[in-house]
Amino acid sequence: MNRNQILCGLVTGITFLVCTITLFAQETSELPGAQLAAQGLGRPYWHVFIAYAIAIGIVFFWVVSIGRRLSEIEKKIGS
Amino acid sequence: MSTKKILLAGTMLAMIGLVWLGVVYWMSFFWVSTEVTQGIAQRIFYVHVPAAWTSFLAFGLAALFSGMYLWLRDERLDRAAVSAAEGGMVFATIMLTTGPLWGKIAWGTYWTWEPRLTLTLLLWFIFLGYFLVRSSTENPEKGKRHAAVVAIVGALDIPFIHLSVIWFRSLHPAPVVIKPEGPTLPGDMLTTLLMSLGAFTVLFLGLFLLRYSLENLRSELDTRSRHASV
Amino acid sequence: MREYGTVTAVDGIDLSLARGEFLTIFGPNGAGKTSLLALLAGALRPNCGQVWLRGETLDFGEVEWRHRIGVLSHQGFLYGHLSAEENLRFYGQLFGLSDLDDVVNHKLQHLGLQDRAGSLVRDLSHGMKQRLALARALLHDPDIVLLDEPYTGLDPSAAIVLQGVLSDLKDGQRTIVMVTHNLTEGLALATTAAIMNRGRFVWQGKRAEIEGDFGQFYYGVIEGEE
Amino acid sequence: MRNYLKQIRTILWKDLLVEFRTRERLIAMGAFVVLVAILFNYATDWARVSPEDIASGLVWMTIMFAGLLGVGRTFHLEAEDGAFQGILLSPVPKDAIFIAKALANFVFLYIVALLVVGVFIFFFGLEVGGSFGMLTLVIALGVLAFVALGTLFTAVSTGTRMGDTLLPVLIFPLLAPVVIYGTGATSQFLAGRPVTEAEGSIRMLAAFALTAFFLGSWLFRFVVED
Repeated sequence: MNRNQILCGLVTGITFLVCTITLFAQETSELPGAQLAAQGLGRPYWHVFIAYAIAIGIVFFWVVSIGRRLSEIEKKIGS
Repeated sequence: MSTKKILLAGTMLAMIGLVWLGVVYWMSFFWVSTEVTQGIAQRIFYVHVPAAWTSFLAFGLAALFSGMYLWLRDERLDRAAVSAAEGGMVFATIMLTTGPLWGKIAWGTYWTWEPRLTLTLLLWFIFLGYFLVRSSTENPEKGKRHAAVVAIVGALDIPFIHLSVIWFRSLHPAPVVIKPEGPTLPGDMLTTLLMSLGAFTVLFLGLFLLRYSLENLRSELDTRSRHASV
Repeated sequence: MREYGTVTAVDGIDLSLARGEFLTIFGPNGAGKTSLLALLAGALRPNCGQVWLRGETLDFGEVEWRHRIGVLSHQGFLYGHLSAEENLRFYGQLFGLSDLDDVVNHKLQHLGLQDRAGSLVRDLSHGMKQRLALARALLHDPDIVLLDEPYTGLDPSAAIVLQGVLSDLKDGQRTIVMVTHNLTEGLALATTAAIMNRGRFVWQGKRAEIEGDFGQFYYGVIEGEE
Repeated sequence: MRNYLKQIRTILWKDLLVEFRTRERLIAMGAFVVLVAILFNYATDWARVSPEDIASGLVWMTIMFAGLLGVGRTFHLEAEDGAFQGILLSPVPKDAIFIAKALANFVFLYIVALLVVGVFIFFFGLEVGGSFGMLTLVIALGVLAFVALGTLFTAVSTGTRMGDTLLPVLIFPLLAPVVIYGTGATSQFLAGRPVTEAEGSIRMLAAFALTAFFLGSWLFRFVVED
């Protein structure tokens, strides 16, 4: 397995982790939900989830783009 | 240091950074306690602030390398500058997308002319110019020089932009900003924030090295094709 | 050496020029002739290598160097909206000439432009413009004259005038470097000649060494390279 | 030093002379300003906003766009017959060239900026009152900062494939302080506030203009080098 695959795998794993974590967290947050509503903050968890997903998504995008360019150039140099 | 070693170091750092980031994600969802006034939304802060810090670090490095490139004319400095600038764009984009999501909850609107948010947006555009200039000349060396000029002017312009956007704010008072980084940041929140700062920095450094070795390989390829054609 | 990205324009040329020498460099398009001239003029920064003058290295961008060099290209470097005299005065002031009026008048007379001194450059004929460009290039009486395809676009009579001025310049004191792909005009005044291809000198020799048909020789050298 | 100033004056004088002979840029910018003011009249509901409230912003945005229009042409005239190459080959330090070109731009743009103020006074009945002198000072400082960055980045964008379309992307983010402090001070004048209240803005504008000028004259050499 080469470096790029490992990096991509890691990022995908973490993204997956984040998704499940957030879904679970969403479940367990039922309890303080009433409190939050009292603060008039709407449903902030979705915003948190989206923010975290965007952050990891953009990093993912960069990693993949570097990886792709690297393997392309390594192929050219190898040949 | 040879390109191979840099590539290896970059891969290692990037992997450490990614795993570390995973730990930070876990911490900020399960471990850290919820902030009282802002509730759960405040957790966005653990990606927003480190992203801002990393993008400033990256843009600063890009300007520094650009200045040194104009002075010493070493191609490696230009490669480092463009790698750092790309990282800066990536993390500034994270900062600019997570900021409004937080703002929607904390302030009620997606966009406010919050000084640091505005500054980052303008920086983002300055470095957009950096990349446009770089790629739009016939003579690549000229593009590199022009881009370096953009980066330097941008860096030295930042204090002025910063002061002016703050001043503008004082002129038109906006809704009260709840400052989450107030002096009374509880211990576990501080730990999470510091962990996150570390994760983002290491991740950036690793990817920066990877990006840098990419530029190295590219120029190696260029040299090779040049020798082949002569 | 000078590289443009992936292209090496000028590569490993060792050139020493003596006083009074008239060197003509021939070569096909894209051989790096113009880049070489720009390096000599100090308009292009070498990636590596140096320019020496009388035992001193010249740093890139050194202002003093420009006092000693005159450049004439197929572009005139003239302002269309200024008159002939104004153009000369403008450049004269940039060069910091002290007796500006005399020099300008003398140059205008020398090149037969005194009648047109007051007319705008855009109204001059091409030949007139080229004469004025020559006056501009020689205004500060440079030691070293660099000519980049000076015959391009000239009609025969203007070419004769140019030829005359150039032979006046060849007074044994000045060093002249001309770059051209026109074989007959290039060879007419040269004391030395060189053939350039792909950034290198592929042949270099005295004018006297050239025997027989230079054209045939030239194509032979270039084709031998391919 | 005397020579340096003389060279700046020579280039500046040449630019002004050529401009006043052709009047291309001034006419284009002036027409732009008046036409923009006419369109603003129809783009704004004057029953709901009073001119004083938004005039300072409109004045500054008009100056910015007119400036963009004018500054983009800085090197077009030079490029005509390779004349800029002629200046680069003459013994003039690069920073002197930059200062001269920026000052020439300053003259044109300042004239246009004053025209902007005049047009707004005439069309929208603005009351400038006693602070007119200070207003011209603020505009002068803003225009100075604009031409410093504008001249530098026009030199950058002229050499690119994108040309003038690149210019706003490059300079508008950098000019945010000029717009913010400029509008701030102007709206204080228009509101009839005492001049001392705008002092901070004026200081910041002056500091910014100075920094921009210094940066431009230092970095220009890296931009025009081939």
